[in-house]
Amino acid sequence: MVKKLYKLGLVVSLGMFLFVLFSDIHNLDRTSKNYLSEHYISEGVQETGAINLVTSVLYDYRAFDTLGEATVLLTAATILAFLVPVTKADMLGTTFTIIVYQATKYLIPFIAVLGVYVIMFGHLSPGGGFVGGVVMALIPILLSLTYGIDFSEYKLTPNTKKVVEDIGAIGFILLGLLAVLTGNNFLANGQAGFPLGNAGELISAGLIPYLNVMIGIKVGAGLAIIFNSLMKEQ
Amino acid sequence: MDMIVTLLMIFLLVTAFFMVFTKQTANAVIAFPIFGSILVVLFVIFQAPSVAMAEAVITAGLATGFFVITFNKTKDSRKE
Amino acid sequence: MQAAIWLIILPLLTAFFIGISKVFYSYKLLFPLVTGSAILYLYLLISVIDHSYPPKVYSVGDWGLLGINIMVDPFSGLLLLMIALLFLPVIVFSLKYITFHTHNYFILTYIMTAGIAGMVLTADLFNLYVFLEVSSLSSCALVALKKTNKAIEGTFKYLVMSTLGSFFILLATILTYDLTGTLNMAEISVAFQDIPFQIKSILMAFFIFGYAIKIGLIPLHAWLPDSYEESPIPYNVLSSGLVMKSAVYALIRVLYILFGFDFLDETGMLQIGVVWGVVTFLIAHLLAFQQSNVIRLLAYSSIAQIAYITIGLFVGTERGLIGGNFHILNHAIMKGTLFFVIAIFHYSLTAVDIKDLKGLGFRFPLLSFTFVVASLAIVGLPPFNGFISKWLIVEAALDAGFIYAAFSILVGTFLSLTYYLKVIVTLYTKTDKTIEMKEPGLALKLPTIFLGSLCIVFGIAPSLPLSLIDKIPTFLLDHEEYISILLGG
Amino acid sequence: MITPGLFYLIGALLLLLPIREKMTYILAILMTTAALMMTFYLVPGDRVQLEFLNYTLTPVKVDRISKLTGLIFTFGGLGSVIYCFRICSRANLRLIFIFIGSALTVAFSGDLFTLYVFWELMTISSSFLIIMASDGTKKTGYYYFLIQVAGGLSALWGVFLQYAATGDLALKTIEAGIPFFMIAVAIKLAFVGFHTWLPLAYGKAPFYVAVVLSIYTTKVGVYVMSRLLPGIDILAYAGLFSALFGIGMALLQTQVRRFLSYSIIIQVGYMIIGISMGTVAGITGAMFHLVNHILYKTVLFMAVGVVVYTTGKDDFENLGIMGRKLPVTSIATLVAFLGIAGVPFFNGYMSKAIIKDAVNEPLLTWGLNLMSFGTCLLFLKFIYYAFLKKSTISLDKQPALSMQVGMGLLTVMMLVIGIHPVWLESVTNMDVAIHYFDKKHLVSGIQPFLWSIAIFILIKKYVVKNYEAPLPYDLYRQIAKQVVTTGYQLSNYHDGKLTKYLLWTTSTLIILLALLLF
Repeated sequence: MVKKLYKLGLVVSLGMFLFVLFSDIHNLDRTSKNYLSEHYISEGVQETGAINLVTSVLYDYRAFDTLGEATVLLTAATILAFLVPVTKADMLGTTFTIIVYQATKYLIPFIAVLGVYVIMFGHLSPGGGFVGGVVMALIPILLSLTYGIDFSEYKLTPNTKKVVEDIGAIGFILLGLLAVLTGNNFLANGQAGFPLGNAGELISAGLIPYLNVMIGIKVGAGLAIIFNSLMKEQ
Repeated sequence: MDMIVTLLMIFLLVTAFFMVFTKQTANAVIAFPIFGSILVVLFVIFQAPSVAMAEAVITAGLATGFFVITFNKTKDSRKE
Repeated sequence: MQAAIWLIILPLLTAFFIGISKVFYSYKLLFPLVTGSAILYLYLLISVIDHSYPPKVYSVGDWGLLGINIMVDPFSGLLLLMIALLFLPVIVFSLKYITFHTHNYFILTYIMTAGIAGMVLTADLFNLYVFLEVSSLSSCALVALKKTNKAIEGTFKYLVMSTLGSFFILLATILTYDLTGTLNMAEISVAFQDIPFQIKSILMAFFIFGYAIKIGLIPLHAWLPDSYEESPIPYNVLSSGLVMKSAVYALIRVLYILFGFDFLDETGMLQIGVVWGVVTFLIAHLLAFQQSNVIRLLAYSSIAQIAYITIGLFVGTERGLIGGNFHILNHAIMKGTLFFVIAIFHYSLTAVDIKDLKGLGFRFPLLSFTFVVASLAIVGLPPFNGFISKWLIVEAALDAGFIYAAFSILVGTFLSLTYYLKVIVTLYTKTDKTIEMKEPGLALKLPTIFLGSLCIVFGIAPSLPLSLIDKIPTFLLDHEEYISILLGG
Repeated sequence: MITPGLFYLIGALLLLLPIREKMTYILAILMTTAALMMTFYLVPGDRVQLEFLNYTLTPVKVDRISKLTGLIFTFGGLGSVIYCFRICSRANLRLIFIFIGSALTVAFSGDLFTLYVFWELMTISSSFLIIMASDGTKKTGYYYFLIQVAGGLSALWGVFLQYAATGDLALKTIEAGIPFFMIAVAIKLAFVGFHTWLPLAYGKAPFYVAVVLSIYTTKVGVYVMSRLLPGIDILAYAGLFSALFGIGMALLQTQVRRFLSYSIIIQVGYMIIGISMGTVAGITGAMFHLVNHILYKTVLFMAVGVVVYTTGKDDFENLGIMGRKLPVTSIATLVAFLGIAGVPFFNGYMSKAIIKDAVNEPLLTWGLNLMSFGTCLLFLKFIYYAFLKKSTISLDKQPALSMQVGMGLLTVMMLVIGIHPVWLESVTNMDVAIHYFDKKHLVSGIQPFLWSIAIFILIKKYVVKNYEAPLPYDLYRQIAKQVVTTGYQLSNYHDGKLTKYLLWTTSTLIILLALLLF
């Protein structure tokens, strides 16, 4: 009883502190404190050549963070890949009707197209490497769910996925190093003299589309590895 | 418009509380994509389509799948 | 300055290439890839450390203050020096020691190193968080490498606790961005001068809490011994030497640069930090005495040593910072040596309990001598390196008026002797049992002896590392200089 | 110019080389002799300065007292190293070299930092000597190490206080932190209450270790006390008390080495009294007594060592071997006995006379007489067992030649000092202006000896009786037990449950927030 009250007290007091914090922040008079976002919004298109400002922040202004996040994903995939049991079996033993199989079969090309579109047009429309990668990852996931994990891994072996993931990560770094080759800083885009092109065209914004592709490859393969690893069991 | 936002916010809170305080894990797992979907709508309203897209694909789609699978694998200790 | 960015890229590239080579070449390429990149890395580290004074700024993507900046100053130089001293020995050691999931081990180790290097170098608050996640997630994975039940349990505790810490760090980072509209540490620091006291102190509490979990100050320490117990021991060298230290680094960076020394003084954080340190090491020493597993014992000892460092860094004087930073370096070396020796014992005859160590002092005379040297150094007896840094910390604490802290450090020294001596005495007790063992090769012995000899060298000639460390307080106590350099770059 | 201790430290390093047995002996003799010569030619007033961290250190500083101490330390080192190099292992010889080297460096150190560093180095090397010696000494070594480090840390705290108060690390009379220096010195001196380690370590350790330890451990304490804490009146009475306690405890011992170690406590009492007078004469007397004490106590330990070596045990009964089978040892023992008893024309007489002259308080003078008397009485027991009592102990093996050479060296030196005490003064330029062999001193010197013989004959059966050794009550062990129990209770809270840990964590956050906000 005392312990329960104590726990409740802890939660209540933490909530109280948070309330104090947020109300303070709310009452704070904040003007001219967001020059950075103002700059991103007003100059972003010219400086990076990407119409989608989220992409311009993710892949140009703060592309280094993206590298770190991609690494986190790779680490997670590696962890799950080696923690899976050696023996594998279908977790979902249910067999579906033919409708499901056929629907899946016809769904896959559409998903692929959607994924490629989201990745390729990441700098022009909402989406980008991360989201497109997830969409691409749905293909092997769907395969595993309907046809079973063996089939999915027969089509795309874990090793292939691993290699694709690594190639994505290496590609990202190599693209960043292109700027170093021309004598600029790591991950420089417009500053390194890569043609930004006309904003709004598919081939524009310098390196951003290629970075998008790399991240897309990496995220797609990584998530597929994670999902398949989660499905396996003894 | 404000009305809708307020309503969605309230829904958001309700789903969140439901997720935390429900006794059965399955309910929480299923409530999770609902939470995500409401967020997606909110993001769209706030003119953040990129974030909305990510939210839709990752939270409502992929993460739920992960949760379902993980939930299937864990056994209910009370039943045994 | 191009070399600074390579410090982060090179380990990442190596990790990814190991991943590819695993599929196509199995074990053939592993050895040249790993050692080659480790040696190249060492060269890069040395060249960056060499240019750490005066500090230099490198902006990734040429964006200046709009993007992410990397900054090398003496404080990060010290951490890089620790990586330089530990990394190659650990890699050489692991090539022989790790026989399970070899590729994964090296991939994760390299990613972890990249994360630590990123944390150390970056001058951007969110980037700091990203690299913190990289390093702590990969170190979680390394804990689980053996896949035994105990290892999984330890990993789970580590993961939960570490995520809790990360959550509060992220929360504070987001709120900071919301308040100041920027993520560059210098700009935040300038903008923070107008933020009310109450908000700032709550934010600071979140930062401290998050990092203190990763550091393992009591009572946030409970995950630490559990996670050490079943993890591969060469990883423990890096964990106690670099992962914990990078959290200390980040904490100090955030507190001294973002909030500034005056604010710390105003809120009384300095006093809290010193008291927290004292409590931590007293309890940790008492707990360490109770352990029968050497690795757990060393884990508790790590907690205690980190507490000494905390005291040194929170005393708030120049001497204190020098002492604390020197102890960061020394602890990495000493604990590394101890873990290496235990790893060799574990490799040769799977001994990790104190009672298993009986008679090994006569079997491995040189290694046991190294163990003795390192443990006396960690206790803080002259003429080893731990003594010098403890001397500096005690003197600083006394100077700053923390008399109780200074005295408790001496009490702590005595307490730490009690359990290290227990291990040493066991080492040199003869036993009738015939011991079956594998002969450790040179690849295991050389790194151990290298680190062990550093204990003596830095004890007799402390001016070698102190020439670097002496420059640290300039950029911490008065953050104006750091800020002006970062903004000017 | 270098400190003579460096020869020993270099010697220890050279012993790491894989050289043959014979070379080891030559090396050992070479190094010890070199150190002795070096000390002999040191000129008072010399000093070496060194920049270390932010301090200016004086690792070597020679004056008359340190030269005298250095001389006897190097001489004792020569004797003891010759005594033991045949019988101890290479590793132990190395430790002995480090131990002696650091003791010498302490004697020549000119600042508190150097003093502390080498003080701890002595502790470390001697503890490992005890720990590594044999399986029976592990616990003793553990205890010894801990208590010595406690003393060292107390000294360290004193150093910090002194530095904080004066901003100076120079070696001079202490102004701040006196109690801590007192504890430190008291532990090294085996003061009553802090003496528990002494009989334990000397009684259990192998005999050659005891020989080496007996030369330096307590004597370094005396030297440091003369440097840091001279002229504290209260210590004189404490020293007297300590000595009387030593007499009582020594009488109850059955083991010769424990008996000898309690006798060290008595002799150290003389030195404490001398130093506490604070006058030049008092301190000089104490230092001379240190010289003499090292000589005869080492010889006695060596003699007992020979007995242990030849018969395997060190009970009083075993001493009986001496009178018949071991001529060199017997002569040495007799000379040492007469020296410790303070009989004129033997070495102990000289320093006791100086100290007695320096003391001008009647209580202390009587105390000194009582101490002399007690010492004589105690050692008559020793002599009785060694030469008078019939014994059936047989010889297992002959003592090594080197042991006898080492012992002989010191015995000769004792005789020289005893017959010609002024020589010791002239070597070190310390003139105390005493006519050693005038009537007054002769009478007061011989009196306790004669009285003790008379009393010994009267109450012989009480003195020579083998008492049940009393179980010592050890306060430190009780404290240690308490600490360990606390730790055990603390570790019980760590039951591995994550929810509990999370609870701790959350509480910490709340406390932190509250502390920072209010």
